[in-house]
Amino acid sequence: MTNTPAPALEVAQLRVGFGGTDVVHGIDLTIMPGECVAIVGESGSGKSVTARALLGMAGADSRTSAEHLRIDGLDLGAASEREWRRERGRRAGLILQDALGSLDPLRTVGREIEDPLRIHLRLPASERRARVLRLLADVGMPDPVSAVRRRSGELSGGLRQRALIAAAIALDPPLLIADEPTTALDVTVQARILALLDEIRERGTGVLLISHDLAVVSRMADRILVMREGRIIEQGSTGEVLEAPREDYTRSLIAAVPAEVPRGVRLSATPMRPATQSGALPTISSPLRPSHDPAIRTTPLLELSHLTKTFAVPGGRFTAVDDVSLSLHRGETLGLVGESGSGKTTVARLALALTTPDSGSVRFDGEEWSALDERQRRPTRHRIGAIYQDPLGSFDPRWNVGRLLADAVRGAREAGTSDVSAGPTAPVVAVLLDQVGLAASVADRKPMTLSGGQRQRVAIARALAGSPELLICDEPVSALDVTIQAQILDLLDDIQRERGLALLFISHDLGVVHHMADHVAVMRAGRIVESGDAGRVFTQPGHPYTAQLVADSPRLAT
Amino acid sequence: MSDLELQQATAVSAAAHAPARRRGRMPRTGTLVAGAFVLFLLAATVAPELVATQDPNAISPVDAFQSPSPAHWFGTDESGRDIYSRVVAGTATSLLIGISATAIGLALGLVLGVLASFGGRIVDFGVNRLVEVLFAFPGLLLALLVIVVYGPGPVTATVAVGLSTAPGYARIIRGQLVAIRSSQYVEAARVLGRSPARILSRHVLPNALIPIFVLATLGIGQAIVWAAALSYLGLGAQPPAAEWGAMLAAGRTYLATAWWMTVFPGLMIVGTTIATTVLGRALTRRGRGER
Amino acid sequence: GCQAAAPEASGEPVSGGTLSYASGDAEPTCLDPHVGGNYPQALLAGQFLESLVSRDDSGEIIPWLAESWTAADDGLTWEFTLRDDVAFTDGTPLDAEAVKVNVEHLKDPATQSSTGYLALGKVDRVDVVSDQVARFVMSSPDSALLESLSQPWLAIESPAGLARGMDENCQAPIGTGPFVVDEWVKQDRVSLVRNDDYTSPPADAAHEGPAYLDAIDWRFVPDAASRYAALQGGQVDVIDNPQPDTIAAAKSNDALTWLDAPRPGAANRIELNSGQAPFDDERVREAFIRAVEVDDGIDSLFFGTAERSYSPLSSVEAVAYSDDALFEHDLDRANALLDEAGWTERDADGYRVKDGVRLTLRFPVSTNQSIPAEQSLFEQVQATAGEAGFDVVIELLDLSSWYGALAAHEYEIVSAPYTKVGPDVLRILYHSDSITPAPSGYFANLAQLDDPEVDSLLTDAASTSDADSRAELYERAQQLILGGYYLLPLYDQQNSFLLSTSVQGARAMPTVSTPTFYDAWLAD
Amino acid sequence: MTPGSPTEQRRSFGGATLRRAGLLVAGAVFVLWAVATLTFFAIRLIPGDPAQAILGGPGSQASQEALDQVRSDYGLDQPLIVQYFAMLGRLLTGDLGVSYALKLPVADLLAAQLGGTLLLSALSLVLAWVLALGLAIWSTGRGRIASAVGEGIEITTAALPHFWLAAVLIAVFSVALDWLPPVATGTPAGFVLPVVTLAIPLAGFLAQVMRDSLLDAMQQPFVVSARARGESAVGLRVRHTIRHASLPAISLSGWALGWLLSGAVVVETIFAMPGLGRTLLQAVTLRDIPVVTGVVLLVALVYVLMTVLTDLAARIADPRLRQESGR
Ligand SMILES: Nc1ncnc2c1ncn2[C@@H]1O[C@H](COP(=O)(O)OP(=O)(O)OP(=O)(O)O)[C@@H](O)[C@H]1O
Ligand SMILES: Nc1ncnc2c1ncn2[C@@H]1O[C@H](COP(=O)(O)OP(=O)(O)OP(=O)(O)O)[C@@H](O)[C@H]1O
Ligand SMILES: [Mg+2]
Ligand SMILES: [Mg+2]
Ligand code: NI
Repeated sequence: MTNTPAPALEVAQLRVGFGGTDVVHGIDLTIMPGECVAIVGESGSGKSVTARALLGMAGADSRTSAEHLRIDGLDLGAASEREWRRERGRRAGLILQDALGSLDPLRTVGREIEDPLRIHLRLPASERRARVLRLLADVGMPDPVSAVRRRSGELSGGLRQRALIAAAIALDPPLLIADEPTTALDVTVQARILALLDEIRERGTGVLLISHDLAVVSRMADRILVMREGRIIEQGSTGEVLEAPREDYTRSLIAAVPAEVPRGVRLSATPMRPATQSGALPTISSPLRPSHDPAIRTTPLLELSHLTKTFAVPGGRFTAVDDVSLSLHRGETLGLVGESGSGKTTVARLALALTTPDSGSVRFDGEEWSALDERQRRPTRHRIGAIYQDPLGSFDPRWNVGRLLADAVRGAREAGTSDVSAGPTAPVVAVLLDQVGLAASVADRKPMTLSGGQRQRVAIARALAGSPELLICDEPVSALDVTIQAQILDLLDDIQRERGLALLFISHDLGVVHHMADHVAVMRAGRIVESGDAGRVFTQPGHPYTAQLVADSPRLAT
Repeated sequence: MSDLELQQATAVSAAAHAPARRRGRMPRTGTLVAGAFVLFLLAATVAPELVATQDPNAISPVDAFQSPSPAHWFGTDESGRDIYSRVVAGTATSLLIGISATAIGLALGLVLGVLASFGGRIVDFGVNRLVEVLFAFPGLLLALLVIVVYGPGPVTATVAVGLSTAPGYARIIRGQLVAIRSSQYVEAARVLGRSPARILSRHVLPNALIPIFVLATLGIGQAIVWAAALSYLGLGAQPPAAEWGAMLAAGRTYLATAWWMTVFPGLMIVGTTIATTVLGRALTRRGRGER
Repeated sequence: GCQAAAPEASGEPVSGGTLSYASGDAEPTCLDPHVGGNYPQALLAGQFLESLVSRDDSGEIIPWLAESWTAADDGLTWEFTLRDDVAFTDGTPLDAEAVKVNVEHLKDPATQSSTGYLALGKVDRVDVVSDQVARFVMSSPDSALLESLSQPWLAIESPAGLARGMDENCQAPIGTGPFVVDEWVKQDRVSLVRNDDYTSPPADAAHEGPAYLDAIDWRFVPDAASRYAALQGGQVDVIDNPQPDTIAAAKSNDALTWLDAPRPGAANRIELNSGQAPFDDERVREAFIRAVEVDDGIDSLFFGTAERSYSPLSSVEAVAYSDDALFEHDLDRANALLDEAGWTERDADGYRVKDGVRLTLRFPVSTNQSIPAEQSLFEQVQATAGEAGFDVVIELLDLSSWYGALAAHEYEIVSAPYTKVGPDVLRILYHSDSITPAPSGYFANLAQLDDPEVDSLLTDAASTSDADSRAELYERAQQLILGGYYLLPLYDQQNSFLLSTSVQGARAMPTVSTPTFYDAWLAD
Repeated sequence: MTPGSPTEQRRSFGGATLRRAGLLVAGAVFVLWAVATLTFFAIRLIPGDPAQAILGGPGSQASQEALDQVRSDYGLDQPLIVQYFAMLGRLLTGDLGVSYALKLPVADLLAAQLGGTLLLSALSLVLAWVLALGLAIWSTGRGRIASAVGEGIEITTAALPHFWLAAVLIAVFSVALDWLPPVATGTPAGFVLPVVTLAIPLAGFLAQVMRDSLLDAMQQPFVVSARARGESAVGLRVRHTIRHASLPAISLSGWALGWLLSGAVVVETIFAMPGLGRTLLQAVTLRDIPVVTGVVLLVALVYVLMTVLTDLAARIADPRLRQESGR
C-alpha cells in the first residue's frame, strides 16, 4: 500500500439524532477510490439516514456529529450549509432510495442532469448539453438525444434510475452513494443497473451501496457492513460476512433470501408464530399437500381459459391480458411472474371477478364464475380470499384491526360457512390474530399504526377469516424487507399445509416464486410465454425471456 | 357565489392534504383558543341574554356613535344600541345562516354527488353536466333570483347562499365518493362478498364524512361572508335583526367616523371562520389517527 | 360652508375647465326626461334642456324660454310668447310648433311619459298662434300649469331630435341648454360639453351668454363613501346625495361647501294606510304617531343637517302648513288610544293583540330610495312604536319588489318621496282619485285617504287662479290631512350637494332643486 | 405499478386531440344552451310583468293600450314555449335581443361592459396569484411561527368581505394617504384599488391551496435529490417546488374567475366602474330580461373558455396530464 490516494470517504463516529433520540450511534466508515462498500440491514436500521448525513442533509430537526468527516480528503465535519452546497454533487453524488420519485416529474431529464453542471461549473449551454448527452450514453440510456427531452413519467423505472445515476456522476465525484438503487425494479433491469454501478466503480469512484438485500450486494461489494438499530454490528469482506457470519442477525439475513431455498424449507430463523393454541380454529381439515400426480387430478379449483382484457386508451384499446389460460388445483401454488406492466394484477382481478374479461372465461370449482351476476357471485365470494400488494390501501382507514377482522368473520357467518356460526366474534378474532402470529392487543390498533409486516399479517388474517379455499396474493411481499418477507412466506406456507389452500401467487421476484410455487407461469406483455413445473421452469427455462429473468435474478454469491 | 366555490376548493385541498400536514403545524394552543371561541359562540347562541350586557335592540339616539368604553365594550351604533350586545344577539342568526346555508349546499351536493358516483354512467354524465351548468350560472344571480322571487330575509339569504354553493359541493363530494368507491378497501369489501348497500353505508359514506366535515367548517364562515355581501346590497337580514353581515354593511357607512361599528362584527366573522377552520383541521387530524 | 343658498361667489368668473360631478342617483335608462320622468333624469336634463318657465327663490314663476304668458279669464286657454333668439343645439329654431310637438310627444302613450304626462293632464292641445306664440287649450282650468311647466320633465326638446325616435333620442336629447350631451358611456359617465351659442338663461341667472365651464364630466358613483372620498381627494368637484355624517364633516372643512337644496313638493313622511285594518281606525293611527319618537334620531342620524317637519309639504312651498302639536310624542296617550280601540291584550313578545291578531305593521322600504340614515331612522320608528305594542316589520326591498308590495296593498306604513313643483302635489298624493291604480298597480295616494272634503278642497285649489284663496284652500286641506293622522312628516326631502370650494357660482334651481352649472366656474 | 413502463408506449395517440376538441366544443354548446334555458324559465319566476319593465320599469303608469301594444310587439302574448323557441332561434343567429330598460341592443351594451370586467378580473387573478405565491413561499419551510403567521393571514384574508375591504382600502389609500383615486378613472391608477380588493381574499384562498401543495412538494424525493446536487434554497423553489405548488391553483383558476365575476358586482359598485357586475345587478332590479340573459350567457361563455384555458395551462405546466389523459 504505497502511494495511498486519499480515501473517497472517511468518517468516524458519525451520530445522527432526531429530536431527542439518536438513530445512528457512531459509525466508522472508510471507502477507498474504486472500492464498493455495502451497508445492509433491516428496514429502519438507519441506512438512509447515514447516507444523507454523509452529505450534510440528514433532515429537518436533525443533529449530526462526527469526529471527522472527510470526503475526498476535504474535511466537511463542520461545514456550513453554504459550504456543503458547494461540495454536494461535486465531491459526492447521491442516488436516493426512492428512485421513481427522485426526478422532478415536471422537468425534462436533460434539465435534471444539467443541473449539477449549471450549479457548479460555468459552461456554455451548448457544452452542457453535449455533456448531458455523453453522460446519458455512458449510463447506457438508449437514444440519449430523445431521452433528454423526456420527463420522468415517460421513462420506465430502469431508465429513470439511469438518468439519476447520470445526474449523480455528472461532475465525476470521487464518491457515489447509492441508496437501494434497485428496489422496485424488475430483476432484468436490476441486473443492468448493478452492472452500471460496477462500471463506475471500476473507473475509480468509491461507491457506498445501501441495500437490505444481501443477494444484491453479494454481487457488488468488496466489503459489507451489517447495520442494526443504528450500529454496525458486523463488518468484513464480502466473502467473510456471507460465508462465515459471526452474528446471528447476519445469519438470519442470509437465510431469509428465498432464492434457491427449496420449497417447504423455512426461511425465517425464528418462527414468528407462537405455539399454536388449538381450540376453535376455523380450519378446514385437509391433508398435507395433495398428491402432485397429474393422474389423480380432478377439476381445477380455478380455471382461466383464453382470457383477454383490453382497456380503452386515447386513440384505441390497449390489450393488458392476451389469451391467458391457467389452472390451479386445491392445495397447490401457482406462481405468476413477469415484469412490471405485464398484466399480472389484471389477471388477478379477472380471477377475482373484479373486472369482466373481454373474452374467455373464469371457472371456479368447476362452476362458471366470471359470467355470473355479482349478486349470484356474492354467496360464493367468501371461498376466495385476496391479499393485496398494498395492504394498507385495502383497509378502511377508520376501522381498527379488530373491527376489520370481526367484519370478515361476520360476513363468513352470514354466508353460512363459518364453523363457528354464533357467539361473539372477539374470540375468533383473537384466534385469527394468533394464527398469523400477532398479539391479541393488535386488535385495538388502526392499520395506519402498524408496521408493514404486521399489516400484511392482518391482511392474511382477514383473507383467512372466511375459510377460503383459494387465496389470491398479488405481490404480497414486495413491499417488505427480507426478514419480514421470510416470515410472511413461511406463514403462507404453513397455512397452506394446514388447510389445503390453493394459492395464486403473483410476484416479480423469481426467488420468491421459486421458493413458493409448484407451478409457474411467466407473463410478458399480457401473454403467458412459458408455464410449467416450478423446478423445471427455473432450471431449464424453455423461453429466452425466462432464461434472461433467471439469469438476472440475484443470488448470494458464495 | 363563487366565494363558496373557492372555499370548497380550499376544503378539498385541506382534506386532501390533511394527512400531509405535519404534526404541530397548528399549535395545540390554537386549537384550544378556537375551541374556547366556539364555546363562546355557542353560549351566545343558546343563551344570548346571559352573555350580552344590554338589550340588543334598545335604541337610545342620544347615545349614538359612542366609541368603546366600559359601559359599551364595543361602542354603540347609529341608534345608540350596544354593539357588543348586538354582536352577541347576532350570533344565532349569523351562525344559523352559516350553518343552514352550508347544510343546504352540502345536502344537495351529497344527493347529486351520490347520484353521480353511484347512479351508473348515464346518471353520472347527466349530473356532471348539470353541475357544470350550475357552475357556469353566476352564483350571485342565483342568489338574486331567489331573493327577488321569495323576498329578502335571513331565510331566503340562507337558501340563496345554500343553493349557489351546492354545485361546488356536489363536484367535490362526487370526486371524493368516486375516489373512495374505486379504493382498494371498497374492492376488498366486494371480494369479501359485501352488498352494495352495506358498502355504501359502512365504508363509503363514513369515509367521505371527514372531508365533508372539513368542507362544512370552512363553508360556515364563507356563507356568513356571502350573506354579508347580500346585506351590503340590501338583500340580507331585515332590521332590526342583529346579523353580523348586516351590521358590517350598516357600519361601513360610518367607517371614517365610527370604526368600531364594522371592526367588531367583522372580527366575529373572521374569528368564526378561523375557529371553525382550526377546529375542523384538528378534528380531521384526530379522525386520521394523527395527534 | 353655508346653508340653503347658493355658495357665495368670490372673485371674477373665469372660463374654461371641466367640472367633474359624481352622482349617487341611479343612472337613468333614458336621458330624455319626457320618457318616464324621475329625479335622476331631471338632474342631468337640467344641464342641457330648458323649460318654458322657471321659478325664483321666492317661489315666483319667472320667464325662461317663454318671455311672457297670459291666461284667459276662464283659465281654459294660455298663450305663451317665446323668445325669438333661441335655437336648439341642432340649429333648428325654437318656435311655437316645437312647443306643440313637445306637448304631443309627452301626451303620446308611446313616449311612456309618466311625470310629464300627469302634469299635462288638463292640457287638451297646443295651437300654434304664430311662430312665437303657442296657445295651450285646457280641458279644465289648472292653477298649477305654470308650476308644472317649470319642471325639467316638461322641458322643450328639438322636434327634429324627437323625430329620431325614442332609442336615439334617449341617448342624447337635443335641447337649448348651456351644455350639450356629447357621449353617454353606460354605467360610467355622461360627457357634457358647452353650448357655445347659448342665449337663453332663465331670468334669475347671474350672467348671460355661454357657460363658463368647457365641459361637465358627469359620473355615476353609486357608493356614498366612494363619492365622498373622491371629493375629498379632489378627483371630483361636486357630489350629490352625501351621507349626513360627511355633510357634518364637510361643514367644518374649508375645502368643501355644502349646498342644501330641499326638494319641492311633499316632505319625506311615513304614510299610514287608512284603507285597511288597523289604520282604518283613526285612534290607531293617532296612537302610532304619538308612540313614535323620531326627533332625537333625526338629530343624531342627520348630524343636525335635517330639520324636523310637521307639514305634508316641503318647506320650500310657501303654502306649507305645519302643526307640531299633532305630533308630540306621548306614549301614555298612545296606549290609551289603543286600549280604547280594542287592542287591549299583549302577547309574549309585548305586542298588542286583538281577536287573536297581532298589531302588525308591514313597512316595505325601498333600498333605492332610502339612504342608510333614513333606514336607521325607520329602525328607531320600529323600536319606539314597539313600546306601544306595534309590531313593525321592516322589509328592505329592491325598487321593483317595493312597487309590487305597494300595488298588492301589502303595507300598513310606507315612505315614498314625491317631487313636484308647487302645492298641487297634495292633489296627487291625497285626492281619492289617486287611489285608483294604473294598470301596473301604481297609485300615488298611499295613505289611501278617501275624504270627500279633502277631495273638493284640492280640486278647487287646482282650478283657482287667485293666489290667496288658493293658499287658503291648501291650508284647509293640509289641516284635514294632518288632523286625520294619515301621515307622519319627517323632514324635507333631503337634497344636498357637496362642492369643492374651487367650484364657484353653482346653485340649485328653485324649481326641483337640481343643481345648475351654467353660472359656475372653477377657481384655482 | 410503474407508470411509463415500456409496454405502455404501445399505445397510439392519434386522433385523440381531435376527439378531445370535439368533446370540448360539444360540452360548451351544451352548457350554453342549458344556461340559456335555465335563465329563460327561472326569470319567469320573478314576479312582475315584462311589459311593465319595458314601459318605464317599476312604478310605471303605462296605460292598458300601451301594455297590450308592447305585449304583442315583443311577442309576450305568445305561449311560453313559443317564446322560448323564438329566443333560441334569436340566440342561434347571435341576436341577444334589445334591453327593455335601455332600448339598446344587448350585444352592444354588453360588448361595452365586458372589456372592463374581464380586465379587472384578469388583473385580479394575476395579482392574487403573485400574492399567493409570495405568501406561500415566504411562509412555508421556515418553522412553526412563520407558517402559523402565513396560515393566519390566509384564513383571515380569505374571510374578508369585498365591500368592507374596499372601504378600508379607500379610507387608507385614498383619503388618508391620497395616493390612489377611490373612483375608477380608466387610468391605471384607478384600477389599483379595485384589483387589490378583489385579489386579496382570492390570494388568501389560493395561498392556502398552494401552501399545502408546496409542503407536499418539499417532501418529495426529487427535492432532496436536487439538494444532493448542490441546489440552493432559492433554486429549489424556482426550479422545482413552485411549479408543483401551482398545479392545484391553476386548476382552481377557472373557479376563481367565476368568483371574481360575482365579486365584481360589489367592487364595480363601490369603485364606480362600468362592468358586467353592475349591469347584471341593475338588470335584475329593473327586470330587464334580455340583459340578464345576455350577461348570464356571457359569463357562462367566459367560464367555459376559462375551463378550457385552465385545462390547457394545467397541461402545459404538468406534462403528466398529457400522458395520462386516458386513465
Ligand atoms: N426526518 C426524520 N425525523 C425523525 N426520524 C427519522 C427521520 N428520518 C428517519 N428517521 C428514523 O430514523 C430511523 C432510520 O431510518 P432510515 O430511513 O435510515 O432507515 P433505513 O435503514 O434506510 O430503512 P429502509 O430499509 O426502510 O429504507 C427510522 O427509525 C426512522 O423512523
Ligand atoms: N384500468 C386500466 N385502464 C387502462 N390501462 C390499464 C388499466 N389497468 C391496467 N392497465 C394497464 O395494463 C397493463 C397491465 O397492468 P397490470 O397492473 O396488470 O400489470 P402488472 O403486471 O400487475 O404490473 P406491476 O408489476 O407493475 O404491478 C399496464 O400497462 C397498465 O398500464
Ligand atoms: Mg432507507
Ligand atoms: Mg401489479
Ligand atoms: Ni400441480
